[in-house]
Amino acid sequence: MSVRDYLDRLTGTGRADTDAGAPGDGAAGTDLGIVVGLMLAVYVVFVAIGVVLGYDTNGIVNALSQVTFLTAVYALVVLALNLHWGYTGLFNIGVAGFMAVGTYTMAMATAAPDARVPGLGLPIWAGIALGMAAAAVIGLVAALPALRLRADYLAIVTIALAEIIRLTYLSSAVQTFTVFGTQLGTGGGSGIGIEADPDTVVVEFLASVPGLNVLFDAFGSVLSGMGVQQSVINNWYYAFVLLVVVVAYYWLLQRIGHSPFGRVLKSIREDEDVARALGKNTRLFKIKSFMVGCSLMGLAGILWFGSYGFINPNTFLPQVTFFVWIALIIGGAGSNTGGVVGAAMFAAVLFELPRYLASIAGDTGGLPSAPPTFARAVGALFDLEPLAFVAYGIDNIGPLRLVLVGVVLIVLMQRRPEGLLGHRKETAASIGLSRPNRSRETTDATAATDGGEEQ
Amino acid sequence: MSESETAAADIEAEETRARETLLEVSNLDAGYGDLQILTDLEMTVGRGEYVTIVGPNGAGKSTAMKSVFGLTSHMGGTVTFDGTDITQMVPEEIIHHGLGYVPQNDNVFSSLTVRENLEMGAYILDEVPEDALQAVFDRFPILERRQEQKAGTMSGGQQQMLAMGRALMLEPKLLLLDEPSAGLAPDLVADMFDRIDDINDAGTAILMVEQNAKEALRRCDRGYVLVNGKNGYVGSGRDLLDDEEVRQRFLGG
Amino acid sequence: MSSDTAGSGSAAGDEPTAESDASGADTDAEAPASATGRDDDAGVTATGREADEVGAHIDGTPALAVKNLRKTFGGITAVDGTSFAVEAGKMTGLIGPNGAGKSTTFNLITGFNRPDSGQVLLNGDDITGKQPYEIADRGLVRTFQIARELEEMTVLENMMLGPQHQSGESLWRAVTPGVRSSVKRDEEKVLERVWEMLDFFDIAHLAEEYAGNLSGGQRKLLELARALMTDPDILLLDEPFAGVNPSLENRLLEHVHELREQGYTFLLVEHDIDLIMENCSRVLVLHQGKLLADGEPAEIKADERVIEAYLGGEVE
Amino acid sequence: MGIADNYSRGRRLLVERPGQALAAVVGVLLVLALFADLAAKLGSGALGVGDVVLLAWRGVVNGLVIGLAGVGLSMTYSILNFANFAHGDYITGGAFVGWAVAWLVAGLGEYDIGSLLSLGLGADVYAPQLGTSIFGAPLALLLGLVAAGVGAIAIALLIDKLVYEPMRGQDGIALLIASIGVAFILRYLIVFVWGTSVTSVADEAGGLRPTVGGVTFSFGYHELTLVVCAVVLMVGVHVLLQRTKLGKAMRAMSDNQDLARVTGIPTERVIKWTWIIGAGLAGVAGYLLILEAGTIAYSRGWILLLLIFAAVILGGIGSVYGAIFGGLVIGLADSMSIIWIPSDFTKAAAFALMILILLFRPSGLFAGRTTA
Repeated sequence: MSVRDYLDRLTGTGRADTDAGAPGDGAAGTDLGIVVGLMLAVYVVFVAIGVVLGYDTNGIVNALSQVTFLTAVYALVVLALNLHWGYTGLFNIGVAGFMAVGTYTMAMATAAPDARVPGLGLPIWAGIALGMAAAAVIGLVAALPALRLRADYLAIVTIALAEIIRLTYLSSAVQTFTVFGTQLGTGGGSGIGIEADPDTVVVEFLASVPGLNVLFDAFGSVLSGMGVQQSVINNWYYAFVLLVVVVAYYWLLQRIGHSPFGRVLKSIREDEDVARALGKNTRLFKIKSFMVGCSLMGLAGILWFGSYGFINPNTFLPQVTFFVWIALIIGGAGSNTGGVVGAAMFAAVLFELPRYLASIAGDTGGLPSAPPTFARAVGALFDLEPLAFVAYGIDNIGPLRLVLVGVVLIVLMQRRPEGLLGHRKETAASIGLSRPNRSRETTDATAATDGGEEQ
Repeated sequence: MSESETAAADIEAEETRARETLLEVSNLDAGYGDLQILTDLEMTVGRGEYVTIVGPNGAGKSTAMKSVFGLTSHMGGTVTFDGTDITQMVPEEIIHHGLGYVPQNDNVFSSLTVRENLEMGAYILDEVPEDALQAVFDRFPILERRQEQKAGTMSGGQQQMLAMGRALMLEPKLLLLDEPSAGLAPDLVADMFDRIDDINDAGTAILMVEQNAKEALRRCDRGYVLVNGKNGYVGSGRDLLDDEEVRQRFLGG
Repeated sequence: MSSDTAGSGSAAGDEPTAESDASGADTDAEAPASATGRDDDAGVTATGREADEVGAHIDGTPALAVKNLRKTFGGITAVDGTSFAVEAGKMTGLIGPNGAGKSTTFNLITGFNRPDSGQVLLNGDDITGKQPYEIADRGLVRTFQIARELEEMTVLENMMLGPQHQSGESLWRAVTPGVRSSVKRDEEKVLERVWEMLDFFDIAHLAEEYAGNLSGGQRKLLELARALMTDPDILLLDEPFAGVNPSLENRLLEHVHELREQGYTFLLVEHDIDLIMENCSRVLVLHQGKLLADGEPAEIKADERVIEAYLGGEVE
Repeated sequence: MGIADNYSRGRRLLVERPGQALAAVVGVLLVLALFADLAAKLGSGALGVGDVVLLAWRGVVNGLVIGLAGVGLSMTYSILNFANFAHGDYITGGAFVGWAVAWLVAGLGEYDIGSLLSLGLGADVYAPQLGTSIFGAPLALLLGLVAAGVGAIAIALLIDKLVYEPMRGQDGIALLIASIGVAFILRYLIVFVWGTSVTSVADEAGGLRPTVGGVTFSFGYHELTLVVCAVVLMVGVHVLLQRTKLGKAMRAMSDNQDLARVTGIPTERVIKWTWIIGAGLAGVAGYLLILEAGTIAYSRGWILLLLIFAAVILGGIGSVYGAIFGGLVIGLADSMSIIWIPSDFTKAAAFALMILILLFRPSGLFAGRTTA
């Protein structure tokens, strides 16, 4: 795969077999290089396509902000999921459900008491905290009985749970209800508005910080000078903030992974019985891992869907879960850097690029108008008008893009189940594991006598 | 091995050839995936002959047997059975040529009844061969009495008989047995060997891998000692048992 | 399984090498005493226990005792009222044909299965029905029949997993800035022991290797070494020599004997009866889920019931 | 099993697994309470006997569809050893192919082929004009039924060749993930061709309305058709698995794949037959579902999939009768739970039932009985 070659060249290694050196420390530089390099490459491709096809600056900048936003939010969920699947081996395909719990709880907590869908009117930080806590608690409820199931059963339980959650929010029975004399509601099928949508709140907050606001103004005036609209510039601000959150997630999960705690999680993934035989209370470790991952998914949901200012139950369809999974598999489960790379590849290349191309093609014209149905498009083919068929394809880029997603997933599972970044030697320890200096002499001696034992 | 013994082995080998070769393995290199385990393996089994493979742990005994039955990846050499080159065949085809194989463990379909297990042995035939079935029942009466029992609920010894019975349903010319005595209580081991003798006496050639080397060599016509995936020693069972070096190194004195 | 020294052609050449290997290990083996944290009393305990061995009876509390252990699976009785005791500091062997209930007995003792009835006593304490991790915590650690290493973890990671109650196994300690430095300090101590242990088992050169890439014998060594990292008192080894080639088998045996001399207690299940007879001071014979005999190897060899039901023609 | 046996087993259960015993007791009490409540509702007149019968009948109809589709899922789960998340889209795929053919036959000569095959999308052709009911166009509907089965089989075999066959030795999780990819491809290719709208494809056929003891019941002719077809197919599958070697070979394979290979069972051929039977039933189930519901949409099978999983798990993976039984239970639970809980929650209730089964009896209620 050419992307793989490219990444190899970036890292300068084949299978990223870093030496015994300190885990993460040495690799961190190259990992950052991979991610930044990939994002720059994506930007270059988007700009190049836009320029060549004569797209306007506002459109291009908007597309880039969209790519950045999607990459960031996908990266957040993928990182959380990587804790479950990549590290602990828990096959959770109820991601959308946990994101729903986080986002809905936040929305219900922050909605004004006199809104169409009444809420508690709490400030946004309280809403976020409650949302994360609620996602963790639902995770605990699921984890207590379900984590002893084998992987495929856990998968079915989690996806069913996610659907139960979604159907519950959809129900008119809880559209509005009263607890302890307080009116609350989910809005049922018509959804719920987000009073304090993170997008607006964050941008307003940043604009009020002295020093930062100057920087932001400068950035904004440069862009608006290029003809970029204020809403697009605001999108960029939010995307920046999300990138910072991604870094925080990454930092946290790297710390978890590179610790004795992470080592136990990894051993559970490999063979839970061994971990039990070595005296680890694996059930407890799994529950902790599951709850932390769920609460991170809750926050990711808030930052992602919350920023749209409005959610309804169909925001959290099972396919959201599958998109996140595909992103994780593209990058390679078990590696946080892989997760971020997978998120970028999925969001930018598989998800956004086709749409971008279609929208440019639609805007710039040059194609005949699309036939209204597939049958007519096929008819056009028979009439030797292939362009009409192409126009139909572009008109229906949405479903085609998802077909592509399916194809990529299958090809990956067949050819490269370990993902683009492959198996990475991320040592689960808080320190480098090379031999402490004082006993080095003895190794060389013993190693020499035992050479024949290797396969 | 001394000069005279080698000569004796040669004569033995001559006799085998005279007896008409059924299975011939030559220059075989085989293993699993990329991992090569057997190097340059040479082995023959004559029609109606009883041959065992012995050797230390990890010598490649089971692999040698599996490679005959198309269960390994072949890197070189040939396997010829009854005049047909079966080197590249899969088990499904090999069975058609008159080879039967009894794996070591997990060798019955535990959720099927005894009778259904036996029927599966003759899957490639259009009809269940009633006379072959009756012959198996005659040989192992317990299987006839327990026809409707689920195989998984039988004892280890009975399962071993069922597995052999299933392999005999197609009346193979050569039966491959992978450690038939493994894990059986010792009082059953002798019985198992007697039954294998009976099968051989009825004209079926046997190629067997055994951990219980002394007993196996005592009973067989000829034995191969494998060492590190290669031919070590070959000779009649008696000769190998009497060979001081073989005794010392592989049979525990 | 690939065998070693593929080029040597004859196995006879291996044996002396194996011997010298093992004795080479001996000379290096000062390290393990400290590796296992027993440098102070190892010698004393060993001689003390040697003296006991003459009696062959168990004075005081046995290290491990099972009483009337019973377990059925779907109507089939796997373990049927077994009772026996294992003496501290000794090597006890458990033999029996397939289906005699050896592995089930192991699972019942180590908490992987729950007995239908009966008791398991560890140093006199009832541990029946406790979780595997609790039992391991009390110093009884097992290995598995087929070496179960953590394939996609390196040998070092496997070893680092061993020690109990590492401070960094608590989630908040692992991530909180400031506290993490104490985690690192503890990790450094563990790491030092890990390397000593790897030296003791002569597998230091494999330290960076993924465990999945090791040969069968190396995996067995790793599994034993990893079990020792938990600082156990009793080790239950389930067929530690199955599928191990003869030269490595000798080496593994040397290690086990050496550890026993340092005071560890061993209970091992093995197929190879001769190996058990030669190396264990006491042998338990299981047959159809029941204990058929219990005694010193010589007694077992002479036991009529054992000969009849088990050893059969093997004893000449 | 004697009473004493049962008694001692029960006692052991109580001692060993108090959680499970408690769950069983709670379950029994819950069912009793539900029936008591039902009786009360009937007594008070809040609910008529006709209503209850109607709900039960709807439950049976849906349950048969779920069971029919579930047989295939159960077979592939036990023989190929993975949970096929694309099974729902085989159902949808079969349904679209079947109905396209039914329309084509019903309207051939009168309307243009493209409009018929796209089920009237973007054209002025509607079900009532074509008269696509079992009385209006019986031949077209019959051919459509066959086409639905054959179409789903073709899809399944093609996908097996391209996707699953190269992955044969891989573990169930890798196959499960690949099947999610397959689901995406099928579902959105269907969208690409037929769009996302909900289309009415089957014409009204009316039904029987017998009145017994003053209570009027209602059985739609299309519902009756569905029930008859489903029962006939289920009997057919039963005979196939009981009377033929193939059935035994399937059981042998779900038992031990490697042993089946060395025994001489042509494993690849058995796998192909598994797909043929499983996908054929799925396609027909989808077609009948649409016949009964009247409308078709791209997500039909996917929405049904979790209920099918619930049925299969309830009955025990690998058990054909379990799948049918599970389908009926899930169908009835989905339709009749409306008596006690808000209609929004009936699906959630069915899922919850499945989760409980997985937690407390993961081998299913028909534990231990594999295929046939």
